[in-house]
Amino acid sequence: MSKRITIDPITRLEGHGKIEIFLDDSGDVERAFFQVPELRGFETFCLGRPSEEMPRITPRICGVCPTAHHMASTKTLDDLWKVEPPPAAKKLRELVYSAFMIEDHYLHFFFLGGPDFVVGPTAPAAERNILGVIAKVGLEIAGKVIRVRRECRNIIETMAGKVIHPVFGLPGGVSRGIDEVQRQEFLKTAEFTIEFSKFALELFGDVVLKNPDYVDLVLNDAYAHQTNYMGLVDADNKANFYDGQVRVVNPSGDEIAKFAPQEYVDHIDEHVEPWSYITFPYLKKIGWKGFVDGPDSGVVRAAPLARCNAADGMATPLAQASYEYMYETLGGKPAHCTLAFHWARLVEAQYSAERMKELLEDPEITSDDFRNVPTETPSEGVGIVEAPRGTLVHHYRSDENGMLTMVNLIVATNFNSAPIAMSVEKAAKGMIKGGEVNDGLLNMVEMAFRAYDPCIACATHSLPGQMPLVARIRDSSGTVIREIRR
Amino acid sequence: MVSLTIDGQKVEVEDGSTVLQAAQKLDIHIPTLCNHKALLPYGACRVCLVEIEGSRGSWLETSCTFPAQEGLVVNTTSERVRKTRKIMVELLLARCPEVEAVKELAAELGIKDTRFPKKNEDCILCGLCVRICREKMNVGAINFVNRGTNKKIEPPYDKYSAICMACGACEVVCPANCVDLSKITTRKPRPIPSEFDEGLSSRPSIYVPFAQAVPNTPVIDKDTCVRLQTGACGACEAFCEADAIDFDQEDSIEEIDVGSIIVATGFRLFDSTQITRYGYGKFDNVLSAMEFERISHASGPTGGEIFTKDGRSPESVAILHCIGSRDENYQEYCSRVCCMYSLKFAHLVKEKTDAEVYNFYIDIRAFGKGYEEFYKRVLGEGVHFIRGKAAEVTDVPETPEEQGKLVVVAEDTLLGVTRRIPVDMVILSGALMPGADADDIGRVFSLGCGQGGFFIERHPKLAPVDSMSDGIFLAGACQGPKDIPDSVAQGAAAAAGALSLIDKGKVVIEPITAEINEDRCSGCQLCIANCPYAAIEYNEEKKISVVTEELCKGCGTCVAGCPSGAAHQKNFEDEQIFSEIEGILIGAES
Amino acid sequence: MAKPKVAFYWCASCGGCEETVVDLAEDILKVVDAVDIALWPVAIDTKLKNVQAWEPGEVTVAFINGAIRTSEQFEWVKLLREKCPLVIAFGSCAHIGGIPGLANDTTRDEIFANKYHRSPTVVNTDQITPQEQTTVDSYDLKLPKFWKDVKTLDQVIDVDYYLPGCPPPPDLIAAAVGAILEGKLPAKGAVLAPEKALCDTCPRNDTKPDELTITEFKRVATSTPDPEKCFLADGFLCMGPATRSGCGERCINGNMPCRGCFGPTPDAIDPGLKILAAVASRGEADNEDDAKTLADSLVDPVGTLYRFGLPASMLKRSVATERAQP
Amino acid sequence: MADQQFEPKIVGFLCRWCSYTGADLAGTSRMQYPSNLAGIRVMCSGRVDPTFVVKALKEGADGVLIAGCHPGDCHYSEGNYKAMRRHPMLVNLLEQFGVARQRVRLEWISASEGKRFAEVVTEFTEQIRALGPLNWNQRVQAECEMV
Repeated sequence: MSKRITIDPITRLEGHGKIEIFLDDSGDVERAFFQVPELRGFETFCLGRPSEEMPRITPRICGVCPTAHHMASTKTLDDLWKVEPPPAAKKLRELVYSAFMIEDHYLHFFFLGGPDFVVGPTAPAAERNILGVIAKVGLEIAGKVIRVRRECRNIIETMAGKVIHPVFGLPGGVSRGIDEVQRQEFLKTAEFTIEFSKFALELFGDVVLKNPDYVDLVLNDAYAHQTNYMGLVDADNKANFYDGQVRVVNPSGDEIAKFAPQEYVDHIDEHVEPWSYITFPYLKKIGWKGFVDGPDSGVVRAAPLARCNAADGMATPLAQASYEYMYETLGGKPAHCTLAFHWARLVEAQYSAERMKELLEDPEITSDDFRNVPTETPSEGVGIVEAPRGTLVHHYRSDENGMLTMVNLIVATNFNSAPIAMSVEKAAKGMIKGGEVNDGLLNMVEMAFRAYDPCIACATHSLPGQMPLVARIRDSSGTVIREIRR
Repeated sequence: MVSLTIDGQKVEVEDGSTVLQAAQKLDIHIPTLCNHKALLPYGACRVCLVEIEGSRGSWLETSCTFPAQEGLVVNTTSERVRKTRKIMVELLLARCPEVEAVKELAAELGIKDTRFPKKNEDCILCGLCVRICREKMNVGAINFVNRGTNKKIEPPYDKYSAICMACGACEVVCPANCVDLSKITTRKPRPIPSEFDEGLSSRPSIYVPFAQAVPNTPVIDKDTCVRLQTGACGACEAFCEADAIDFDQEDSIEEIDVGSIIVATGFRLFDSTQITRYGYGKFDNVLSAMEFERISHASGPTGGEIFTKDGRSPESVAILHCIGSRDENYQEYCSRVCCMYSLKFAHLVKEKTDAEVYNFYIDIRAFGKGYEEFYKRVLGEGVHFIRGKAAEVTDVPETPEEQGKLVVVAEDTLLGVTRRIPVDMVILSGALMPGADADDIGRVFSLGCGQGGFFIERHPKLAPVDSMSDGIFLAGACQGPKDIPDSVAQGAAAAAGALSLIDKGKVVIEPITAEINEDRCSGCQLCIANCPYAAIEYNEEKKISVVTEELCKGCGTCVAGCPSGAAHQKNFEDEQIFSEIEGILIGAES
Repeated sequence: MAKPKVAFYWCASCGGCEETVVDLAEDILKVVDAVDIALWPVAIDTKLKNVQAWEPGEVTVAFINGAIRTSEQFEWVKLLREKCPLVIAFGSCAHIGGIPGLANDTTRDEIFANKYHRSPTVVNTDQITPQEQTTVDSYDLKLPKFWKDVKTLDQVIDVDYYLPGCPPPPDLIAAAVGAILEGKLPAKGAVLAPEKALCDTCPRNDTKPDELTITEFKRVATSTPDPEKCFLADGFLCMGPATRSGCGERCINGNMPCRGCFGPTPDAIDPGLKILAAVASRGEADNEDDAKTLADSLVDPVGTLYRFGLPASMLKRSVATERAQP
Repeated sequence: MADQQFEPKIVGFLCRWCSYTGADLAGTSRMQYPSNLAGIRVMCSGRVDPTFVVKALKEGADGVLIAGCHPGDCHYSEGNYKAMRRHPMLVNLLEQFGVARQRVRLEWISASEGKRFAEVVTEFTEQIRALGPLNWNQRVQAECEMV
């Protein structure tokens, strides 16, 4: 019987995550599986609940991107209750959402994924974390990182009550507004954030792009996948996180689908495997072809780079520039290299910062008219936003009293579950040869999925601690002959 | 003041008094027919003539009009006075030989007969009616018409008066009883029914509610008093020497703080019109027990004489027991007193008339001291007892002797035959019922209502006069049907109970009052509105709710309604109830 | 003296509890100065071995968040209980079940059916349902057992202290860590938050009328709460009066009524029933019919009164058998 | 024995002034009614915390009777109105939990209605008998993982 390496659990997405790597007798990777061994059943226990409570229930799906769920849910309610929020409400929502994208992206870059580059992928585990980053970039910069997150989270907290699990979303608007004083204060935040976004990109340039090893790593085929890409775009096909239509491009970057949220059922299907609690979405038109990439694959990737690939560009000047520069460096659109997700993330953060400023410069945002109370009979609604980790779909049906009768949720990590499985397998095959397994190698395997930033990857590197990886090499009798522990 | 001498006696009277008034002050009797305290002096009848002695001789004057003056000397009994007065009365007697008032006066003056030709008029032309109508009622519906021998009193043009309000004052003041309202107005005078006499008699607008009323002072019925309605009249004022009549008095509500309360709101008699087959309200001579009680009473409308409505003395009387009591369609309970008062009625009828008396009863409950003996006695008086509840009272005769009678139909359950008894009068012994406002009273004093709606005592045996609330006692029929001895006894007991509290000067409060743990109370204040006794207050500076133990009655509603569980009930804790529940359900689920 | 060692572990939760620790990031250095983190929740080593290797007491305290839903989670918390002198239930899920606890209002079969068979986007012609054990081309793969119900931490192991909140606010966490370091912990079983209910600190408590009455329970779907007024006075059910304070009234500031993530006050045995009794008592209904109408205006009582505490409630979960069929 | 008919266990919360006295009256009047109901005396139906009711069901009661003074007759003037408002909300909640709403009953029984008390208890007992046992704990355990 073949040897097996278990990485369990890597981290949770909507629950835990688990990688099973099987080696053949020569010690090469034969097959790797990515499993999600948990499920919490929101789709079911939300049934019979008043639909308007969903924005305060669904954030608990993920405590890292609660605002994404909150917003997707709130937009679903607009649709379900057939009510159009007043302009001020839309602006307030997008303001909060932009603040969220910024703080979340930087959280990931500096606390989670970033350390791999900033400190170095093969650096001692104990340093490969925020402290390591601080040590490397210096306290003053660390201070800035912290300040950006604090101020952005302050905007969220002011509007939405809680940063972790916001409460302010209502069908047809929001529960409160902001006054002129707050607008001015937030504007300062926006400006500071824009400055920071430039700095962050420079930092990425200095630390990563100026380091050939990293560039190799980024462009390394082990991390590349030819898949379809998906993301929300506005009327001009520019990337948008809060609103718009879903656009899908194929591996060669051609648009193969563009649809309104309500039409998602005509474009998305989910595949079920008996060995994982997570479902594997794919493009309906193409169908499920298994865990394969390439032009024929139905697999579609979400998340930052996917969004950049799916869009024609960024709606704000600075971000647009960064966007173009990124693709130059990566050798054109679409880019398939998984690790470039980190770069795309910084570009998106910059866009959000600029967008935040735009929204705040419009005095209408302080209007008291931030709610239209529904008057129609509720029935069915779909809401789609771009979560930091990819496209997020909420879909509810209710009775005439607004009590839920059907709930369907496709979270970003769902979309990426098949790609993650593939990336992991590919990475494992590329990294582990001849039974040669060590800490650095395993981390690189791990980087493959960390790039997708599956929710709780966070904590992994947020404090001194270690990635839970053990490679146990068994002989054919199954007894352990060698164990490597980080 | 002026002082004068009447028949040799000196008297002091106020300026503006008349000689008549001065004489009355000396209790010197001067007859008069046209004088009335409430009216201005008039001098029409001239019977009140007196002799005034002046320096240049003496002369006659009507004392009712002649003013008392300083040093005046008056003689009321001189020969000259008597002679002249006799002639006056003879003249009146000639005009109205049949009028009682005149006849009496004649007799008083020793006049056998008049020497003048008789005219046989009924009006003595005293003018009291005219004057009271104008002076007091401000109406002037009638007046003198014609002159001399044709003089008479009539409404203008001898037509029905349009302005007469049929108050009847003219009738009341007329000494000759010759006023006939129906000749003056088409309006019908509305008599004011006497409440106490069950409407069997009428009463004036100013009246004493009933004999031995406490306090025994008159009241004015402002709905019918002319003075209070129109501002006119006020005649009564003139008669009240104590000057106690105050028309400006207003109803006022007195609030009195008391330590204890005795509820003795009594009962209401069953309304027999509910049971139509007994014909109450339809036949004149079907009476309620209370109506008969008044008729048979010495102070009643008939002075105790038992008459039918048309004034005949009844030849036979039926008394129907248990009307509305012991009857599943009305009150299931026994009203307890009806048997005995029915026997009393039977006795009275026997005593005051020669009538035959028939009792229709279910069974006779003569439970009290001396009651059985009284029952025996009434049996001995030849009263008939027919065991069987009366089925109906009808005026449809089936035999000649039933003609013009009320027929009581009943099954005689002893003989097992249906009997028809023709009678002149039927008395319905109705049930005792809770007062019409018993529910409201119960709410005010938080008294529960028990069987039939009577207030519940705290314990039927051990606390028969206490109510559920401390300091509130029950007495009399409001707690249940009761006769006089029982009511008196319970009243005395209630009074003693009240006294015992007054005597202590303090009350014992429930040991199960609520308490709010101030370390746990968040000051949400939801309990405050829950308390019916306003026993919970919000402490502004501590920001918590606090129970005032003295006011708390320990219902525990605030405890159940305390969202944080900070409130708890002493000696009645949730834990205690939990262990009760556990105890009850030991081994409930196998 | 060596820095005390701390372990973090998580069960069925969303990660918000970790995020809130990340929020400590601003004080991260302080924390790191104070303690060594022997185990980070996600860093569950491949096998239990190295935790099993700990000397009992070697790691002072285990912060455990998330509700208990799988056999695996259960094994883990049992082990941590053996090893750590102090176990602290961290966050609403571990404390009272949390939002995942709402799953106790449905069944495992329903959850599977909705997720893998009824979903409008799932194509599953072979009616596949994930299995605890499967073999895919000779590779056998395992999934942990998915329990029938969600349990609170103290329903499966002995718990010393509780840190409430969804998620617990950083100041309470800091205070708790401080208390541990200084050995100033209260009596065992205590919830490390104020004992008074939310009204105590609620900025809107002063707006309560003297005689608060409720004519109907409004829904935020069809009306917007007054930004100043006490939610109950405004007709919205608020769990505040039955819920611990200490959260910083953040939902209130977001103009949304409290949903009770901090769990019951010490004396409220079952906060759902207590708030029910409290608000119903203030209802404006003087006959059975009005009372029924008022009651019916509170849609989804279980989901509202037990939004966070269903597994910890007296009845623990719903059982469909006697439910009236619509 | 299987053929033995099911004897429901019913807990009654009786207000001290009306219903409990009514129960006494039923007793002193020698009225016959099933022994399935065990009464707990509370000062007022307003004192009945829904927690008591749920506690009883959890401890194995098949039904719960809450009895108080008729509206308007409350010894504490309005405690029974509180009970009246709580009851429908409680049964709505219990029904969602899966407890038939008929299992928790609210009745107004005055101190004089001994007969009515007996009738209510008889009728309620039969109703619960028809519903069958609740056995809450067993039913919950069946739906929960045993550890």
